[in-house]
Amino acid sequence: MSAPAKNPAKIRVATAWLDGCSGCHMSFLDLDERLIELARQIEIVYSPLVDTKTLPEQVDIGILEGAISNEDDLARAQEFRRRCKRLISLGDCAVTGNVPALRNHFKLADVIDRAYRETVTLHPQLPTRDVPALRETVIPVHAAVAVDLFIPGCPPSAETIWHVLGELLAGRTPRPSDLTRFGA
Amino acid sequence: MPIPAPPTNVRVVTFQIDGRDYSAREDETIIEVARENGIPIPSLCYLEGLSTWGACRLCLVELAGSPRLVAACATQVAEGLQIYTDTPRLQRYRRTILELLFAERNHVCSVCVSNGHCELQALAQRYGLDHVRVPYRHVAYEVDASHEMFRVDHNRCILCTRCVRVCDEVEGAHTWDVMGRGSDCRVITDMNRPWGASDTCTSCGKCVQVCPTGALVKQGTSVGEMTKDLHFLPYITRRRHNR
Amino acid sequence: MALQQTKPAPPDADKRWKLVNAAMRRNGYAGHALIEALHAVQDAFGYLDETSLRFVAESLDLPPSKVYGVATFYHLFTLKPKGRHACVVCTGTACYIKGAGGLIEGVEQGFGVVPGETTPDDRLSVLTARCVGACGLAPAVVLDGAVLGKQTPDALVAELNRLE
Amino acid sequence: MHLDDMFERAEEYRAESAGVEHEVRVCMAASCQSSGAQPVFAALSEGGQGDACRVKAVGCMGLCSAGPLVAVAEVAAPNEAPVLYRDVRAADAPDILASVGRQPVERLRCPTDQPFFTRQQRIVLANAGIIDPDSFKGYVAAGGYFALIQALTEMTPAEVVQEVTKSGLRGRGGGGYPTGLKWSTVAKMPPGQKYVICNADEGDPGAFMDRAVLESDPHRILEGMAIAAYAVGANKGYVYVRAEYPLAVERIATAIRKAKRAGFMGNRIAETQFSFDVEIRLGAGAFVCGEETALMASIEGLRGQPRPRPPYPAQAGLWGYPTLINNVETYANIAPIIREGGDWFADIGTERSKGTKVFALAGTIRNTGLIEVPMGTTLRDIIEVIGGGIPGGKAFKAVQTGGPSGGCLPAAMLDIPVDYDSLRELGTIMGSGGMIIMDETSSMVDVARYFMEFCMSESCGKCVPCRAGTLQMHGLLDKIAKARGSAQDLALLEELCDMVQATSLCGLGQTAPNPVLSTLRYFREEYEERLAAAQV
Repeated sequence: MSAPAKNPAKIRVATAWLDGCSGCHMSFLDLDERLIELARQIEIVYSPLVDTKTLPEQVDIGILEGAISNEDDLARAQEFRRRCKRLISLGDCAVTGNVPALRNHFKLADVIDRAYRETVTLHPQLPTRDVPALRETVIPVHAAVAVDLFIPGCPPSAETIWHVLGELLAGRTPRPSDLTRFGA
Repeated sequence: MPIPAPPTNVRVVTFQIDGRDYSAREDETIIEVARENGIPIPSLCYLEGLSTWGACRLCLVELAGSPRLVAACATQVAEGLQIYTDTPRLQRYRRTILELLFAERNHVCSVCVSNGHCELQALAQRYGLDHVRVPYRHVAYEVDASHEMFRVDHNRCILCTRCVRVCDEVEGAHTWDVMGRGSDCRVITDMNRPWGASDTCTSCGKCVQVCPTGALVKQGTSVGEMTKDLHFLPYITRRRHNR
Repeated sequence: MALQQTKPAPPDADKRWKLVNAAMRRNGYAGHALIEALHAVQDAFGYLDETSLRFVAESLDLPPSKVYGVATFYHLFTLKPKGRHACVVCTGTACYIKGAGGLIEGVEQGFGVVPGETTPDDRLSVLTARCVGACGLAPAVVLDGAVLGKQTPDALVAELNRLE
Repeated sequence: MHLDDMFERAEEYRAESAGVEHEVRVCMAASCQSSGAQPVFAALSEGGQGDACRVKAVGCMGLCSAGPLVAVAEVAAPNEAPVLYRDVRAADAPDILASVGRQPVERLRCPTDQPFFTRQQRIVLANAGIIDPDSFKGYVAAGGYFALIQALTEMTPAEVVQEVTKSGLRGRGGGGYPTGLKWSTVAKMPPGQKYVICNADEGDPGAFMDRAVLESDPHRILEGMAIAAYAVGANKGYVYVRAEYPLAVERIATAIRKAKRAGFMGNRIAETQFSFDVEIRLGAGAFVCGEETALMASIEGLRGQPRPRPPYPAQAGLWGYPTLINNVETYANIAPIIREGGDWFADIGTERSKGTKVFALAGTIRNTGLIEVPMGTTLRDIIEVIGGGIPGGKAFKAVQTGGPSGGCLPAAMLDIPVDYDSLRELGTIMGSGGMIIMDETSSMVDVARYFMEFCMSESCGKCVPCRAGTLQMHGLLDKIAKARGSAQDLALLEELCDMVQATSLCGLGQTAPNPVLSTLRYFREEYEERLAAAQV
């Protein structure tokens, strides 16, 4: 067990950015001054937005942006699933595969060649270290692990995120479709 | 060869939709009556002014006393019918049908020129479809941009055949048809040649306007810029009728 | 209105067009006899190509896309030339239960072609059929029109190896 | 022409073969031809054609697995079972010919006192294996076209419909819709252009009943169609037959030609006011064309895609005109019903399923072939007694009826009587009559996947639930079969089954989930085993 939370009353939230553009996280930041209000109720225990480097053992709400494209994404999604009570897919990449999944029409080897050889003028070479292996097909998060709530949108608006989190914090089940849709 | 059978005398019938009383001519279909009265029955293949196709199955409704669902576009109203258009069972089926469509081809809304003006996308939102449970097929389809004014993106086609019907029935060119079978079906122009090379296409653009998704669009449009305008269809239908 | 379509001339001097024309004439060049016309083309030429499809479309005065749509709907019609010999493996239920899958695998191992393909030397096309109605002889294969019953992969490959 | 003339004519035709004491009948239906019946027939004809002995090509004798079959019959004793020979080769011809009228050739004999033959009751197949299918005279000599003349000269169209209604005959194509009701709907439509269609697009894999009837007794179908046309007021008919059945096409074409020449088809049939013409239309390899609206689209030269019903073909069918569509076996029952009366027919079979049914037995069963039994015969009788059970000491596992629209029944259900309603209650359908028997080595998950693959690739692609739903169901079944599936996959599969069944446009889609649902109902443990295997 990890150390007890500083403020046990606060809802512990973790976010991660898999294969996506970070736009959903940016949209989260678009909450602007509402972030302050949110900070009274939640504690962000792990996220690209904060400094923590490891995902705590127990998290109340996990939020994943991005599709699962490489082995690292998969491992992270699985870890989130194990440690988060509720898991949210945030944005079209996490929900549908979206733009990252467009590469599924091509052979993986061709994709890698295009990225690391064809379009590179200086020392074209395949990365061998520190780059997680790409998976054959890009899949949405729920194709790998169970997901409890889906927030489509590219990106979902700050309004949507505010509404969904508000409902969750109030103990209700939000209906994201009232505010957002695929491609919104 | 044969001449169509002559129409029979019509009469007016009364019936219920979602618990409220309505009356209509008995040769009207359920979907026609429902839309006249502002009851939104969803559909993707049905379009007023075109022949009935009955294929998207989104307009299925329940009839009291019958376990079998009927297509509102293909079923005429009848005396005493009790029609239910939005039961939980229908909502569930509609959601699943939409899921199947999204999984079938590559409807990537975020990068679609029809984003925000797409009937498929709007229905998904209306039915609370926030994710697709079945695996996406990820089959690559071609984009044919050979026509100087229009473009067909088969990735976004749902095979509703509105383009085929409007081209045949309203424009009279029959440039479009469907080739293949099952999930290999694809809309084609002429002998499955590039649209731009078509001998029969009149470039009237009716197919583009009736297409419910971003499959048929104008050249030069970017994400979210393609809006469709259907007003010509009832207009032409009335003109034809008056003649 | 003088809009009557004149009947097009055959695409080339090939005598087989006469057979096609005869079939269309027999049905009064009616558009609804399209499938009969396509059968006639395939019987005469072995497959349907764009030239023949256009000829049929013009002769019956049908839109090209409609003719193409019909030709690609029915599995018996092929738009690719077939090999000199056609081996149709029946994949009906009885044949499936009795090992049609093994026959297909055997042929694939023996000749490197899967159903729908033709060997590079154009000797053999392998196809499948949805029940040829010879269930009593399952698993069955139709080789150049003749039904071979109670097949085994080895026997079938041996038979196919004997082909010219 | 009157019935008396018909009797006279039959007598005349019979007299032409007076003096023939024995017939050597060679089965020349497709299955026996595939086993090598042609050379047998040639050898027998060469050596045996004489005044007292006639070598004759006939249709299906039923026991296809023992073909080529040859029967030696004594003409004077039509009620006695002929001597039957199995697995005959051309080299056996001299021995068989030498035996005619003497001791049978024991080494070739196929016992006819076995239940496969004695337990059958042949109405539809009455002439099959006995008459020469290409002979108009042979059909008339056996009582053919009597019923048509009787209907035309002694009955009003309404009386014909009434007789069919009284018989209780139900559609043999699978649905089991009451034939009399169908006929009366078309008959009641205002006079004018109407059509009669024979659905000979036998597409169920594992079914070859219609093929055998067309190949063995084609005139019977024409007679049934002509009677139907008279009853409903049509004068034009189509036989829609699969191109995969070239022999059947040839025989029905010959039959049409000969019937026309004899004045039993065409203008003013048999000197009455009734005219009726039949044309053949070939399918081109599309299972969905067995669905009646798709079939009509195909006759109209279109893609074989179904359209929503209503309007039913009886109201607005071919080119929008009232159209009667029945299947081959249904038409084959008509002449006997008119000849013998509806009451006679209604006495055979069960309360709600009248008459007999032809079944094609295939799969792992000793006697594969064609049988005709009264409705209500139990599955056990059909499989264990008539079919001879499972060969090779294996245990019975399941019987599949109704093709891709049907289901699989386990051993515990073998004692149910075969009729439309009991089969439906158990989650399968009568279908057109294919029966595939599977032994313990067959995996039911694989069988379900096989049928789903069939439905997926035969889906016309028009409606979304069938086109995209069968594809997803097949994917899920494949995943489960390969031991990669999860409990959620199975739940999703079941949900899709329900949705596709409830929402598909035509029968193909609506029934596509049946093989899955029935195997889930009776063999769920096999699915669970595969799920468990995925956990490991």
